[in-house]
Amino acid sequence: MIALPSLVLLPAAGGLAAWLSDRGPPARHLPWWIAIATILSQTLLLLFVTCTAGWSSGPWLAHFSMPWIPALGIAARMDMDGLSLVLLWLTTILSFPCVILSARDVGERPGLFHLLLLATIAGINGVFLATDLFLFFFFWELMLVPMYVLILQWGHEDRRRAAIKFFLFTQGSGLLMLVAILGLVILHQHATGVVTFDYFALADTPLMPTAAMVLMLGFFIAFAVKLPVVPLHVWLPDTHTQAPTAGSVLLAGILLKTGGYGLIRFVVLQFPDATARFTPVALAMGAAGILYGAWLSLAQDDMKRLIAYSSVSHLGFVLLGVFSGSAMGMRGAVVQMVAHGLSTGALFVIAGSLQDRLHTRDMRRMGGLWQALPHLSSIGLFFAIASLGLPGMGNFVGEFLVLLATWRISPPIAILGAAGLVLSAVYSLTMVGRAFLGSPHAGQDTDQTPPPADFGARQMTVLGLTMALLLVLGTYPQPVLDLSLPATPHAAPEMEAIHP
Amino acid sequence: MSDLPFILFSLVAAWAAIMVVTRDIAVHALLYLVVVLLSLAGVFFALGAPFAAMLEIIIYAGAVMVLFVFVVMMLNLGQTDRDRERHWMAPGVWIGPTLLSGLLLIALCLTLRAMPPTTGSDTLAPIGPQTVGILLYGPYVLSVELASFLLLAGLVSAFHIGRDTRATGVNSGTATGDV
Amino acid sequence: MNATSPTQALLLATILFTIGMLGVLARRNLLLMLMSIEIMLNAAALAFIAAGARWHAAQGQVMFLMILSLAAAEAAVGLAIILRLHAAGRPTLDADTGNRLKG
Amino acid sequence: MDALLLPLIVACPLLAAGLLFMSAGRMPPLPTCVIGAGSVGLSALMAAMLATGFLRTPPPAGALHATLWSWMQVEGFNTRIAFTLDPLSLVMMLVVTGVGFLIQLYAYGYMHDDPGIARFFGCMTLFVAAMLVLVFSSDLLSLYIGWEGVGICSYLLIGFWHTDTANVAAARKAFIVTRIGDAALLCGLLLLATRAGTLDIPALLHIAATRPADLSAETAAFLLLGGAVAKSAQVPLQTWLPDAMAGPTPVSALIHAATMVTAGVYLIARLHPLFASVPAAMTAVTIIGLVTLLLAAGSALVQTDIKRILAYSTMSQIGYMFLALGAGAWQAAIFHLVTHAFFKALLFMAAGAIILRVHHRQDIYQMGGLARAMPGVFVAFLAGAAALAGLPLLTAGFYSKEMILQGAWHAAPLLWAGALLGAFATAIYIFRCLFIVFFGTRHTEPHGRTGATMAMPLACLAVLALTGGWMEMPDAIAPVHLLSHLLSPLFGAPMPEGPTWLLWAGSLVPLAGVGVAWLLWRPRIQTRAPPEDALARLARAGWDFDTLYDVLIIHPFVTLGRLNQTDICDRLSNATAATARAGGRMLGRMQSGQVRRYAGWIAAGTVVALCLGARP
Repeated sequence: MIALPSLVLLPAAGGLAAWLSDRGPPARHLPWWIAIATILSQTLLLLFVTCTAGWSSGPWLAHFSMPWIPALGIAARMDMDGLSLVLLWLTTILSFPCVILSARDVGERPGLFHLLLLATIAGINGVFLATDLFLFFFFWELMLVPMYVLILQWGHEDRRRAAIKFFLFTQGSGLLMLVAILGLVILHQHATGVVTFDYFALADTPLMPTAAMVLMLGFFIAFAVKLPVVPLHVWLPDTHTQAPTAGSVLLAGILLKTGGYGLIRFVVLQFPDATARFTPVALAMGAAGILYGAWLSLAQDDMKRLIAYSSVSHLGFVLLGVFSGSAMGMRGAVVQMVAHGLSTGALFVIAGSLQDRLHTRDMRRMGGLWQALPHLSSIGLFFAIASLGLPGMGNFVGEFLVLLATWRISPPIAILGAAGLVLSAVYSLTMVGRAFLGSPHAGQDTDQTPPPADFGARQMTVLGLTMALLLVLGTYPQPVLDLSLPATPHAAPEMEAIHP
Repeated sequence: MSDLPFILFSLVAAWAAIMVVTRDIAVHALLYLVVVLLSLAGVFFALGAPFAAMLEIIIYAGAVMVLFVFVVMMLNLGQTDRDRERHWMAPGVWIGPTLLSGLLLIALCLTLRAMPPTTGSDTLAPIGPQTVGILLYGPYVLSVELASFLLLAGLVSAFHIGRDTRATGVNSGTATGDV
Repeated sequence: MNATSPTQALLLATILFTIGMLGVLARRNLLLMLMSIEIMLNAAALAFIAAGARWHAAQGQVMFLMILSLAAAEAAVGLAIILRLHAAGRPTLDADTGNRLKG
Repeated sequence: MDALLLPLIVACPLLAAGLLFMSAGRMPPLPTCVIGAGSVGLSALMAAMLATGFLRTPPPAGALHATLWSWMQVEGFNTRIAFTLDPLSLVMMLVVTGVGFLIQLYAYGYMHDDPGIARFFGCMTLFVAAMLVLVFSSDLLSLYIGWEGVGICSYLLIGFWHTDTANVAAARKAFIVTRIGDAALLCGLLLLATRAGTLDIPALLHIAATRPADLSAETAAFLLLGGAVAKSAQVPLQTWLPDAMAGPTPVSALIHAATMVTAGVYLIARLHPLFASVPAAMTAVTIIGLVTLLLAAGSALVQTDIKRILAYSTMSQIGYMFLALGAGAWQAAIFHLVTHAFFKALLFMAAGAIILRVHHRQDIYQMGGLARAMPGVFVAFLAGAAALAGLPLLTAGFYSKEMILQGAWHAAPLLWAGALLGAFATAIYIFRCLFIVFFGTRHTEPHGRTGATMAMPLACLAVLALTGGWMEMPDAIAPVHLLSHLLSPLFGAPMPEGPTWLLWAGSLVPLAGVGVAWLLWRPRIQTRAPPEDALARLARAGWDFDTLYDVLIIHPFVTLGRLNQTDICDRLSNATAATARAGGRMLGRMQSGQVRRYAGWIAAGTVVALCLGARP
């Protein structure tokens, strides 16, 4: 199906068009409009893909394959299963708040900004689709570099340090993954005599337990950095804090999910035995992530840092779910990823809007914003409540399924996870209390003679739709649950391989 | 017993080298250097390399040292330079280099001792210039070419560096003319 | 009768090399450093000659010739630099300030 | 038809809440109130219709079912959004919608000039909807939606006047303390779901009834109890309730007296076969109930803030309900829940009417002599106080408390003695409050009038507080057993009654309490200052549980968090970076441009290389 590569090429082409259309101040919003057109057409394309997918022909819904470097067994191969589809939809949906709310008022060089933004989205789409490990790695790097430049160029005060930290962590772990990929390819060649980077072929490689463990760890570390898992999370708060709002939304909303996606597709499904042996460690790391992230989130004064640490906490649930070894946990993890993308993405939009209005992220200098910004504050309250996992919102469904799946294999870990829910209430409500409620901060109204503008119709519409999606996900998650079970590599879509 | 000239020359060379390194007047050091070179020529002779010994005397002790002498003359060193040299050669300065050199000496000696004892020819029959010449323009012709390139490069760079002064032009001319 | 000569010559070469190195390391005057380098080069040349004598081969002397040309070129360039420095107003020829190349 | 009505009862306030939130405060107060109170009124009406239908022609299986949709359906676990109407939820539904409607009406009078009235009514109606979900759910997980939903509404309403930081802190505390219980409850749900593969309540109860209780059942019972304890403000998670009085008074009446705090009682009653099969859990429920009952009554004796008196009284009364549950007197607990909803809502609303007219003062020592200025409110308060104290024959509280005392007697006479002591204290503290507030010299001149929208609900509840108990009487007085009969399909036959002297004791002790209160605080000898000895201070501070938790848990946690604000893991990676940078700087220092140093390094390298080369 040619639509799969189009999902990658379309944003990239749109980004190029936006870049070329940047003709200085007179047409300042032209790149923005082009970006909107791009994501709109991406939505239509994805809709088309969803409709024409082979729903009846097994777990793999669509397929595309084209030789790329035949000498090394590298092909431009893409396959889509339900998991990919869910995450592609998440990407598409989240690119709307990204572009509509955050990217419009970017000051300098809007063309380049939109190019990088859309290039990142293209890379993410590619990551969710690629089933050739070489191609996967290519996209993995593709989404990293534009993000780095975005942070470096449009970030906040300490952006250089944050950008370099982000780059080093992700790149370093990416190299580990590359080594693991090459190791896997070489072992596969030793075993079968065929050099290939094909995911389906490599998944069948017979491996010694030790070799499987080492390769699995290579992949695991790469994805664990991205997810992030606790000792490797340190790039995330800095990066989120310093990134421009659109970058934060993209990072928190989707980029982190590539880690979860990778864990499911390239760790658990590719190395099932090694994963089973690694499970206790991963579960402990997940629980540690939940509690540690929540604990640190509680201690932050910087609003974006708080949200960033809360991401660490929420994504601990994803780790638990992925490694719970059951389909239920896997589904729960996917729902959690989608819900976290929506809720945390929206929270970053709100934090970014606050920074635009108040020129600070420090909650010690906020307080009582409800009077001045009732709409913004109520939306902030809503998403904070969503992020603390109130039943009826998407986050609860994910957390509950993950905890239930975890309870089956290890009740103590599940209890720790549930304790994380208490802490999530603490930090969410602390954030709401310090920023939106309470008495107005002393210096607030004297500093700015015109009161900061509240959310307008544009923001309310987009965020309102996000809220609606979260509620729907929370009350009727069945479509996502049905889709989200990843297809195993052993059920390769052979029948469709004939007509690309 | 024909070791005697060798040992004699060796001692002179070592002593003179030490003197070179420790002099505070450049001309003195230079003269001791000439002594080093001459005694080394003797050592070469004793080792059965008369051609090398001649070249050592003619080119090294003759031409290159003259170069040095010219430079020392042009530098026009005086009492202040001597004082400064004295000041630079305070005893403390020597500790580090001596330590390092001592270490190197010990290491090299240990390496020498580890070498198998010589079992080759008993007599050091001299190797004349003819043998050397045949070898030089036979298998080693490429390195001769390389050496000529090196000298050309030395010429060009010396000329370039000393272009603006009247002295360097002469120097570079001399340096290349010697070989 | 000369059985031990090459080894002794190597010992002499070692000593000379060490002394030359001592000079390079300890002296601050560029001219003296250059002289010390000459001693080191000669030590190396002596090692070649000794080795040639040991194996009774002419290659040692060929190498000596190479070293000779090297030394000549080095002395030419080095001395040119010294003169240049002197002319440019650094009469002390201090090696430790030599890193400030821009006069 | 009836099954359709069930979701409609929930949907009505839910839609109204959505509408009110959407209006974003642009609607004038009257339509706001009409939507808010009207929707709850409509719910109440439908509930009444449903109830009459239910009572006239009971459905075949004793319960109505309405399955809305499948919520989550994955391998090995399946949960639905499903509602059930059985006698227990029928009673709760009537209480929630009926009392809720009256309080909504009252709230219009109380709040009509507040700028945030749309938010207020939105949260209130949302609360009613969530509470109804909690009550109706036939699946524990959808019950959990309501459970957390009422929690978040409580949070929003306690912090309704959010410009005051203290209110916000109180709201957060309430939510977080209950959230601790919720986490325990969630763990219980996880355990049950793992054990049974479903959270459908009938299925769970069937399992509990048929399978002998093992360790997991016991653990589950205790975890569920944890949730109930936090929600119902029982020891040791009771500390949030007094602070929750920071919210507007209608909120205290609806959420923190009549409905939400009794959710724990409802949960245990709903799952009573599960608890009954675990004797240890039953004992724990009893002990928690008794301890809370006595501690809270002791605190209420020395409070000075009228709303805090009522808050501690609520804790104490829910302690009674827990006691009854632990003793196995399920009907008694539900009966007391109902009468308590009447008289406590009444007391709160009367207190609210007073507070509104004395310039938002809440200290009872600043009131005094108000009986003459506001006779209507006085009568209402008197009715509520009499019911709370359980004055014999006339009041609803008497009958329900009597039933609990009987149940306690059957469980253990010691429990009965404790409960009786509690009843004695109850009579003292509430009449102390009444005497100080309404008698004696006047300290604050009341102003204005209590409007009709406030008076009417007061009157209704006053009548209910007096007569609501007549549906269930001891045989010694009259053989009326409406409620027991209604609930007996669920709970089995009620307990046999004890000896008649129990009834005498239960009647005389409250009277004695009133007498003591009169002796101590009658208008003549009233002291104008609260007692100030150490014990009184301790009791007033709620036995210092707050301080204890603060020192033991919160303070260390927060301090450590602050210390680690910059993230020790980050420190680690920064240290790596710093090492690399220092190493680079050191290497850079080697490139000093000094020839002699370079020569030295070369020499050193040579030495090292020689040593290494010479070694093998």
